Amino acid sequence: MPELFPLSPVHYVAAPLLAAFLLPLVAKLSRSFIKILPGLTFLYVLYVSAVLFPHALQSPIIEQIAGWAPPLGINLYYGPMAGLFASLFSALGFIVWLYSLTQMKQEPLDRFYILLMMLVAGATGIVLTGDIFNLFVFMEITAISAFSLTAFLREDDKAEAGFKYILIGSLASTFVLLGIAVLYSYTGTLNLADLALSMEKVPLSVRVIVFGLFLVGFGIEAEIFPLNGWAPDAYSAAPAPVSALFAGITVKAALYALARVTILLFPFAGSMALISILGLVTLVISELAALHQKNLFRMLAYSSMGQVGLAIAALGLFTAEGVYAALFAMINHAIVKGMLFLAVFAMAGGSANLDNLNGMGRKKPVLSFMFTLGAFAIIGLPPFSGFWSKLSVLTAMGQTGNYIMIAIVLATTIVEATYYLRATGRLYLSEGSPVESKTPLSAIAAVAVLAAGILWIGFFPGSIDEILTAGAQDLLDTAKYTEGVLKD
Amino acid sequence: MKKLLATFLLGFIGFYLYTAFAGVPFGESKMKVGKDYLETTVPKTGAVNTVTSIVVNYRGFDTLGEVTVLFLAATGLGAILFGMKGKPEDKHREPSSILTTGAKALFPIIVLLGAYIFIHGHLTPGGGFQGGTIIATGVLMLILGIKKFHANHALLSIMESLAGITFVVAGILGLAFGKTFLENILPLGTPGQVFSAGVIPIIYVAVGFKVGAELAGVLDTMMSTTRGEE
Amino acid sequence: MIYYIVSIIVMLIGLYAVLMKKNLIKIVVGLSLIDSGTHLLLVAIGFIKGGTAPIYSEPGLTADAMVDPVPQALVLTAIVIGVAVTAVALAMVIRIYAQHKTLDIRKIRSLKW
Amino acid sequence: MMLLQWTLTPDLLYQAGTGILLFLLVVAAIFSLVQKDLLMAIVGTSLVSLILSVLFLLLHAPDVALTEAAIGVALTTVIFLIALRKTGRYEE
Repeated sequence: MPELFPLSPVHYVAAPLLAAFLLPLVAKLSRSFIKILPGLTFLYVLYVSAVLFPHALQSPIIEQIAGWAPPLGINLYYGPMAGLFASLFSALGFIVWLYSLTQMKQEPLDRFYILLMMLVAGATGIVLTGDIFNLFVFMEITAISAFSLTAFLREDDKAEAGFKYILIGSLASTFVLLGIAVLYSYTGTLNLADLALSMEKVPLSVRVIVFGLFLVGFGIEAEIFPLNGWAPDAYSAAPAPVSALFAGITVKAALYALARVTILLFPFAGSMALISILGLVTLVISELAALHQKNLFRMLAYSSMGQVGLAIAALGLFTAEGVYAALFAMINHAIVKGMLFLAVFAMAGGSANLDNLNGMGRKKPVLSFMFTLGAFAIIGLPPFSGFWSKLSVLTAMGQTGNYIMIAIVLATTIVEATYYLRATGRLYLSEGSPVESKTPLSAIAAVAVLAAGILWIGFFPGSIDEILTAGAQDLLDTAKYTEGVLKD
Repeated sequence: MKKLLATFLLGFIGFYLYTAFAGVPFGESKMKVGKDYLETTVPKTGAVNTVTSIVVNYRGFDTLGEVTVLFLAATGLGAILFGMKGKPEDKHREPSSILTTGAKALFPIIVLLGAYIFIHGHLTPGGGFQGGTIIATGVLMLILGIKKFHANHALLSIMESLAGITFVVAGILGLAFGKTFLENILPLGTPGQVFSAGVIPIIYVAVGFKVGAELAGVLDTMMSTTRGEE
Repeated sequence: MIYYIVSIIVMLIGLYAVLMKKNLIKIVVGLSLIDSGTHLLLVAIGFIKGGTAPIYSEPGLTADAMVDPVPQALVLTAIVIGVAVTAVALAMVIRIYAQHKTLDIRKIRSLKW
Repeated sequence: MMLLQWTLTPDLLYQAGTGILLFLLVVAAIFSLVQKDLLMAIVGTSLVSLILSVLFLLLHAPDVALTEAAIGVALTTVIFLIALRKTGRYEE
């Protein structure tokens, strides 16, 4: 086949964009296109992943946009880590699309799918881009989609949650923009690789301030304590398929940005230790808060922050094992938490009170089973994916001799086990109301794909070992990154 | 108490921001990539206005993202206000016939001005965003000046879609015929002429239409929203 | 230098409105003030004494005699993003008002934090 | 005569003008912060944008000035005013 359009990482962004611009047009032709087009887009992007990712594992693909070599132009950096995240995001996007086919009924559907596609595309852009201002633009794309989706259902207090989110989110982007302004005024460049090489032009005290600005900016999006007040409201307000994406995609993209920027530009021990401590604090506080929640979505939201805290704590160790463990925790969390949100919504509906789970074990055995699976995976029981990810986190902490960290992680695991087992107990031990409702097959299939992922990683952890190792190396090897980008 | 805390926080942020910028000399050149842009804009992109060449060519990817942000805002706004469309609000005063006629007469001129600004984006200050906004204000004038006027949303959304597709397709053509996304594949022409600077005017015209249609849509959606169930 | 200080002051005024004001629209006004401050700051960074606008509008202009175009391009983007965020925020305000008939965050239970 | 020539050097005029504009900028921002009448607060932000737009011109950024004039002064104000019309005018 003659290659008219050589496949390149830019397709991750260009294809959803084209589809989003096309959607209002095709919606006029036939309403059924509204649902089909996003699915085709996600499939196409997955195909791009399937072709490009094996190459990226060998050597990173660096693409220039508009034919300008960095630092003049914007470049995309598609290394093992970016590839892993981009593929994961596309897969999650596809699964959520499959799920929302039957579970998402609120109009206007065309707008819903546009926002959904751009949420995924924006997060992918954050991961791919090699230019810090471009990162900001993609962050805004993701954020505006997320704001609008939070208030999408328009009932009860959804708009309030959306307003809270937009307020904090705008402050986050202002902080990032200010950080970019400081960096630019000292170095005169915006390319990440070029910035990494010019950082000695920035006085140390200013570097600390810029790090603070980025930490606050990305920390808000990544739900780091104490900047995560918006998250439980947003998670419980957004349509459930979207909450799954918030946990799986938005947070991961912000974490990736934080990790990439910190390791490239601020690789001093203090910044790493600070990140680690913040991660631990986030972990402890969120898990304790999750214990008291009656609303399932809020419980999952707090649990989600806890998982993010765990990943950040591991990331801050700044060793190959630590980054490996952080990556593993992030991927595990994206899959498991995404599945839990989807399963809970299919069982309990929008008003996800804990009581709604009562007796579901008999009424919806498949979904209940998968929820249980996810709960076990989050707690870290063998033989599920969560066990390996938690084990790798503990190993990494053990290797650096942080036994206090290990103790904290183990203690929070007990808290986690308490509330997840309580929820699971409701499924099987309580009597429920005899209301019957059918869950469509496509929704169950969407959840099942994620459950299969949990089991696959659980039984064959070796299968992603190579990818994670490459990803961790990719993130830590800044010299390779800068040389690769600026080789001309 | 809260006031004290806030003042402290503001002082804290203000102090550190000031510290960060205190070392930045005002009015002196800090250019690194900026210099390259200034030196290469005319020979390499054919655009006389460096800001335009940066926005549309060197950093065109940002602009694609920016257009998308606006598109998403229009989309999200429509979703949030969905179902709040009421009967057109009674205008307190009927627009006088002078206003109505004036609006109708001025509208083409405003559109022309907007179009002039985005067509000449590579030559003079201004471009797609500014021109598009001017067109949107023209539509606003129609909304205000003509009783029961409603923007044709179907037309606006078709215009918006086509303009957006033009931008992305320009990018994909760059990928197909050049080497990279958004690469310029058209001849640069003589700098200073309207038909020069390769693909820049085309993209800026698309941006202009898109921004104009989006903002007009936003204004009309907001105007035709009720004040809630009163 | 005075530009930096003034833009930081404007930013802080906006931030104060966001943190302390109880009226939803006032909070959005605060957001837009923060944006304004950031934009002025960015353009001021790019300013060079004795420079001209970065447009080769007449023959004889050279790159050395021009101000930095990059911050200007960034601010263009930032302004558009700012208006987009403002529009979405105000749409939410309209929605909230339709529901609660008030803009006072003290009277809207779920907005307390 | 000498005095007049000294005071009216373009540079000094430029600096004085800039100073006044920056001062007015802060005043307008504070005005929109304290004003209880939201309509006036919005007029205040509009004023901020207007002054900003002139300052951008002085900083040799005509593109940004034009954008700020079109978007900040005109469009944002209009959006605020529409929102105000759909809600309440006074801050309680």
